[in-house]
Amino acid sequence: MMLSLTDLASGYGRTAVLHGVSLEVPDGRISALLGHNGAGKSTLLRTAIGLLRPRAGTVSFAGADVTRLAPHERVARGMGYVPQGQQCFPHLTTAENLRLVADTRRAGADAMAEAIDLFPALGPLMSRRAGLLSGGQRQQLAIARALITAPRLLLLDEPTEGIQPSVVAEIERAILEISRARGISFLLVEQHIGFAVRAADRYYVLESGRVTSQGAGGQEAEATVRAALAV
Amino acid sequence: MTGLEIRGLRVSFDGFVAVDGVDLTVAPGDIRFLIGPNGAGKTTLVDAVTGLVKATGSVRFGDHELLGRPVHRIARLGVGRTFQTSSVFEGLTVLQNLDIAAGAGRGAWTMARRRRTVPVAVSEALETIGLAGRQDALAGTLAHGHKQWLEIGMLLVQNVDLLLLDEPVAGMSHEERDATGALLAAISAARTVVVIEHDMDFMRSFARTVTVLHAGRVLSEGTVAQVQADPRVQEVYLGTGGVA
Amino acid sequence: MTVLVGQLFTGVSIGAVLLLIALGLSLTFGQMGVINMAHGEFIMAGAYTVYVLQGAISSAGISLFVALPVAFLVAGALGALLEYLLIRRLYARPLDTLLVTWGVSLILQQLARDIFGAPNVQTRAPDWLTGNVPLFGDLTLSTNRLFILALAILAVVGLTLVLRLTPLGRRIRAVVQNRDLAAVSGIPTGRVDRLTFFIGSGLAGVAGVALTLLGPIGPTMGTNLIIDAFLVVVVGGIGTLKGGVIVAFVLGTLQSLVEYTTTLSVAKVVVFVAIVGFLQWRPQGLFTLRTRSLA
Amino acid sequence: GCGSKTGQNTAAAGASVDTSGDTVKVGLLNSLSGTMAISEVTVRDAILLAVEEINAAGGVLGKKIEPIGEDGASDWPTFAEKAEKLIKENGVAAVFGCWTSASRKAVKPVFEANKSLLFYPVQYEGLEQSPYIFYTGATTNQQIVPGLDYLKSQGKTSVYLVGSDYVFPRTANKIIKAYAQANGMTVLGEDYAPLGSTEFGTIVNKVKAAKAAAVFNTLNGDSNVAFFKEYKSAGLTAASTPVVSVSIAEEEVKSIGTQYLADQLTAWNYYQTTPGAANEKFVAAYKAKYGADKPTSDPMEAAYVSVHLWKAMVEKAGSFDVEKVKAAADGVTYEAPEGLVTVDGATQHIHKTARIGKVDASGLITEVWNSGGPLKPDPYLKGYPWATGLS
Amino acid sequence: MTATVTRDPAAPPATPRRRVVVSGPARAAIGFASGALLLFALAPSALSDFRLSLLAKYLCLAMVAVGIGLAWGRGGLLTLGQGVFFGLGGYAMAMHMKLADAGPGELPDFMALYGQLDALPWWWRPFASPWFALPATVLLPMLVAFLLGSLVFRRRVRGAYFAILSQALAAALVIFLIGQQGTTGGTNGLTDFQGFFGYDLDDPVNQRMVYFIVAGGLLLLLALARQLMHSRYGELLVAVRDGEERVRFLGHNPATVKLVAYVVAAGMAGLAGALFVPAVGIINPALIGVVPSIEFVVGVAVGGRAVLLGPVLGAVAVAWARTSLSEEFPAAWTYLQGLLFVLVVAFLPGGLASLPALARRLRRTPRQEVGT
Ligand SMILES: Nc1ncnc2c1ncn2[C@@H]1O[C@H](COP(=O)(O)OP(=O)(O)OP(=O)(O)O)[C@@H](O)[C@H]1O
Ligand SMILES: Nc1ncnc2c1ncn2[C@@H]1O[C@H](COP(=O)(O)OP(=O)(O)OP(=O)(O)O)[C@@H](O)[C@H]1O
Ligand SMILES: NC(N)=O
Ligand SMILES: [Mg+2]
Ligand SMILES: [Mg+2]
Repeated sequence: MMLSLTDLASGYGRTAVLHGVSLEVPDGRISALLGHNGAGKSTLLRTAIGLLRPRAGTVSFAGADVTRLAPHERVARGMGYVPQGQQCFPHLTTAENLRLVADTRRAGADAMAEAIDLFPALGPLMSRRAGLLSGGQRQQLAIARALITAPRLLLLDEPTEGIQPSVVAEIERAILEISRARGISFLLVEQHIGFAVRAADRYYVLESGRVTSQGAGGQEAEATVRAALAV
Repeated sequence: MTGLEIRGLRVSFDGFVAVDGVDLTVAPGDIRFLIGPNGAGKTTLVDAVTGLVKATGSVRFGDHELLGRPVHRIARLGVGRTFQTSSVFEGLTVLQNLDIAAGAGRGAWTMARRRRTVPVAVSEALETIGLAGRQDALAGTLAHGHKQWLEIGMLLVQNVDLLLLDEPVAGMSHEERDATGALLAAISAARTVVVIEHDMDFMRSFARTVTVLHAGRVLSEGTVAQVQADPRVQEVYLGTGGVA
Repeated sequence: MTVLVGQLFTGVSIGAVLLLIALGLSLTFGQMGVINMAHGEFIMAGAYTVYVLQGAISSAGISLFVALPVAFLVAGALGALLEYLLIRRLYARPLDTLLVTWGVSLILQQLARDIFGAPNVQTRAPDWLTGNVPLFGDLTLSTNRLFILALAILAVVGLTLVLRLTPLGRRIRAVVQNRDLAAVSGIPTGRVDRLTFFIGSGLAGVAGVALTLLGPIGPTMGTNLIIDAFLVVVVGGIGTLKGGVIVAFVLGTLQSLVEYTTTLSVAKVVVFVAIVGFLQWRPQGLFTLRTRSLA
Repeated sequence: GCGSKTGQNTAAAGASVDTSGDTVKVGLLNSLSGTMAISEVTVRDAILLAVEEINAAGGVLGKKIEPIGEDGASDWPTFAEKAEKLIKENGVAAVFGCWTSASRKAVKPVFEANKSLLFYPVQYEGLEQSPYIFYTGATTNQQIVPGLDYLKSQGKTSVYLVGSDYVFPRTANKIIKAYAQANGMTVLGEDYAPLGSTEFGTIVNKVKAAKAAAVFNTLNGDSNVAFFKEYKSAGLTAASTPVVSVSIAEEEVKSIGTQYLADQLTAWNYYQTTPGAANEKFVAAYKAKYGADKPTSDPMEAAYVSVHLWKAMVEKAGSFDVEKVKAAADGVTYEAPEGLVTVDGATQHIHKTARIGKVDASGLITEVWNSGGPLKPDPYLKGYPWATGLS
Repeated sequence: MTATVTRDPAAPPATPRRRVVVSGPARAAIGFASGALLLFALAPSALSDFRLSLLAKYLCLAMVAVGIGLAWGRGGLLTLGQGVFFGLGGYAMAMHMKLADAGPGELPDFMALYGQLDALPWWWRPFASPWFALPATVLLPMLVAFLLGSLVFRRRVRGAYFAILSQALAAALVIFLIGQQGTTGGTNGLTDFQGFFGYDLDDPVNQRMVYFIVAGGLLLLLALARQLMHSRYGELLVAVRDGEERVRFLGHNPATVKLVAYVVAAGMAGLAGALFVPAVGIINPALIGVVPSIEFVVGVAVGGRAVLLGPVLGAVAVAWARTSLSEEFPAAWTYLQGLLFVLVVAFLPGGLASLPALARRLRRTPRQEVGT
């Protein structure tokens, strides 16, 4: 199992958001995490990557317990994460945003070139500061940045939000391609249920901090999930 | 109800031209969708209209020229907007956020006193955006999607004539998008609405007219069907295969 | 003519001092957003380092050159400790760092008083740093001020190279700009913070060594410097070195020219008025890094 | 209800001195923290030495002295607050302390309102005479005027004035200018630096450009270090342009460094090197108590003397009562380290010998001239025709 | 994980102990009544003249703190230059008292001594009239705050910039005052006052009267601050603190909103300075410079910036600790002071005022979140 969360409880200050969530992301497969606004999807990813300390439960990655590791240590072990909301280092140029991450790897330069191949729109923006990019440009940068860390597992929080349709299609193709060719596992949070469920090997529906339904993904699961969410 | 008339709008940043001579007329009561590739200049156009960035050309709203006025004056003329990344007042409650949005024209005497009752507009908006149950929650603790609803609610109580919404349904679930769209349709009965979106399902359901921007210029304009059929739009924006 | 050139040189050398005391702040304040009121006490620590080393190494020249790296380490270590114990808890409330570090500065001053005594202490300067180089006519440039100018230039160049060209520089800037994103990009944010603070505070130590050539070493020497140092960073523009460098020299020259015809008090007030006026024109400082966010 | 209107003069009677026990309390009011601590701590030490000596010899009127210390913290309002506390809460018989004239000005109304006594041990600018203060340091005619006389006798006919920006230097310089005008000296410039300032590049440039024959220095505290470093760097020396300082004593010489001060001049009433058995005893006692490397200085000596003078006055009055002590003060003498001093009852200042000294290589100051005997204090310079109009 | 979570996370939260519910205004009325009782009855009968005059001084500092609580606690304006306004109020009052002491047409004593002036400088003259001087103690600081604030806020100088600029203002004013010894008294400041509107200040009865005026003034300012904080303006001020740019798009001008808080806080500091002079008997640059200005703010932080009474509590506690601890342990006091500021600001951001709530929470949830 690439990632297993066991009885995870988490939250902010005195507000509890997750109340004992367990889920698993199998090796080299795509898993989808779905749920209404405020269900706790982002909170779950933040806890998995280590930005939030769980109040109870464990996070284990590739068989090892990483619950007490700092985020950068998890990244070093092969976890990657694209947060929600088009985040970047605003005063660094696009190139520096990428090189920063490439620095941490030996094959950094190659990885950078690959990432730019995937997002050709970034090419002419290399020397512009990231804080000046448009929302969609920033989001493309964010995904590229995460890919450079050479993750074995990618946690994607609404990665196509704000991106133009043709590029969304491109990203969706890339996710399938990367997962198949390189065996990277994905935990995908999406509001566009269609793609997420169809591409996923497994889906989880989160409601008020609890997993309320789960099952195998694929074309036929879409209707089930829509029904589960409509409640 | 007032329309928007943009002529020869140009915005440049240290030599880079983000908006390059845009002419755009939005009729009163329209729901105009503004689409286009990432970086086409949509947000920058809204920034220019609302006074956030310097621009040349002309933006007329009713009898008023907007260019050159400070942000809060433009807002008081009845132009409201939301932001691509949400920006509610995190340290205030939902109710307080709405009350402040409703209060631009209040006099010193009203300001110096306590709010004793919830203004009608505010309680209506609370119902409309479905946050009535959370009116005393701090806005900072709302989930992403709820913050966007709150932002729309703030525009409602602000009682503006022109709403400029930058990706209002990003991150919302399907049902919530439909609800938001219905809300916009209702709003447009008495107001002019401009929406920036990349969600084509949403556009198809709720747009009355569409303008496509590309590289700072207007690429295409018309009904949803006309625009979708435009091969240039397919090439730079929609893509050939991926359109669901 | 002689007088004018002499005053210009004085102005430039005041600028060099301003630059040295502000350089570390341009990292800890300019980059990290920490308003470190104990920066002045780190300068003091650097100055006392010279004093202590002179007890061990009798040659004033050698002890001065040994003091430069040692003071960097001493002040840097104090800074790293401060970061570790307190500052890292406060990154979410940058303005509060001002109050906390002010408390720290009180403690460090009293500590200095208890260790070295309340009276000022003396250091000997090597003889070649107490003289001057004749230029023309009556005009002489004092060697200690030339030395400080050289030191300031060296420090600026070194810091620029580190920030611009090394991975460390990128990391420092990245962590400041988006801490969480840096962490999930694989950067050990805690270590980078501490290292940044170490370098910024270390530079204060170097400034302290330079100041022993000009004035007294005492427990309260830092308090007189701190406001000027912050003004340099603010007016230069947070997050840029370039602005601070220009502003330091401009303010130094302005002060020395005004002072020549009036008094130091008037010159300081004029400098302040100039700063307020300048911020009317450029509210974010000389060079600004803008983003599109509303923050 | 309301209290008295001004001028009705029903104000509180003097604070009562607490003599109920077998000790008598006195207040010690010095800055133990802040910029002035440098200087004032040494004064506190000297006062404590005198108290110890007196107690060892049986006390005052049979009562041991109980010193109560307060920290003025280099902050004038704090001085006022602590003075009030010593008088009202502790019932002290007298207070010894204050250094800067600013702190003295701040406590003066407190002592006057409570009719309690302050002994002030530092040279100052004169033009003051509070009925509740005894001034045991020099007034202007015992320090500044002799300093100027000395420069004149050395043929220096032009001076540049450098001082800290507060009441003592500004008033002193006013007097110097009046003196210069009457004595054919020119004052080529006058500059002030804020207390604690360490930026002297411009001022030294101005001094150099003015080509003055000498500098009269009324800088206080920290600033002196920076000033003399800059002075030397600019190539100015005691041989070319001597500096007469009135606030640099042995303690300050130690912290500035002889490297920068060699052969420069000072004006005081006492040096550690002043000859005489009383001084030998004082220096020995001081070093025995506080360490062999601690120098003695003029303000310390004046503070030490002030305690002994108070004892003599009390014993002459036979009472600790403030009014009786004041009445007994005139003519009280003490064989001080600086030589015999006598209290002038009319002004509440003391007769002192003026001494010009030169900083030597060992860091001590050696006398190069003295006034030949104690000078009668003249705080308003009534005896100097050129000074009319100053007060 | 070392934490042992004992409660079933799914269980509904335990109902809090029922407390007597008192409405906001009623609670405020009770609060003010007990405050008045404490200040007007208890303190004067329990304290000696000397201690009561110290209390008057602390209460003056607390008045400054109330303004900072508004501007900083609510508006996020970290004003490190409140000493300036305190000083303007103080000097205005002191100038009047000096002129009243000197009598009509005469120069104040210090001016005659150091100023070499033949006539009163023009800007001193209006202060001879109480009708000018008294309003000026409040209006002058407000005017200066208005001028400076209009410039600075309109140009969107904020955050650390504003803090450092306001600090530099305090430094500049001090340098100016010291440089103008002949007309301002220099570092000495203005002191040695005889009377206060005809009443002899040496008389302990009159000193008590001054104390009562100060205590009344403080209660007045608290009422004003409370009204502002709970008003719609108070909410808008918080909104401006959290999202200044956003507020613009709602049609409000944040510059005006901030200006109001800044000017009100300045007026409060001015009144405090004005009452400080008769209560303490001196005003000088050391009371209004950078260090005291920071100390005002630190006091507020120690007490608790976010609640109405926090600043008062902090200001009085810090000032009291300074007096009494520096009496008991003069050397250790600096360490204690530094440590107090560090610990409270770093580890108790809500200040002392948040202690009761903290204690209540700890009691209610024993060992719950330890280790997370
Ligand atoms: N910083 C925070 N402090 C307090 N509560 C928070 C914070 N961030 C989120 N929450 C709360 O946690 C809950 C879950 O939020 P989360 O962002 O995980 O939801 P989500 O499922 O990602 O929603 P969306 O689809 O809108 O992104 C929400 O109720 C929200 O109010
Ligand atoms: N201040 C600025 N300086 C330089 N370039 C800028 C600035 N602001 C925007 N740009 C550039 O202008 C272009 C238009 O940006 P804009 O945000 O308007 O795009 P958009 O159409 O809203 O895109 P998206 O759909 O991704 O949100 C982009 O290429 C962006 O990088
Ligand atoms: N009296 C003095 N030196 O201030
Ligand atoms: Mg989310
Ligand atoms: Mg956009």
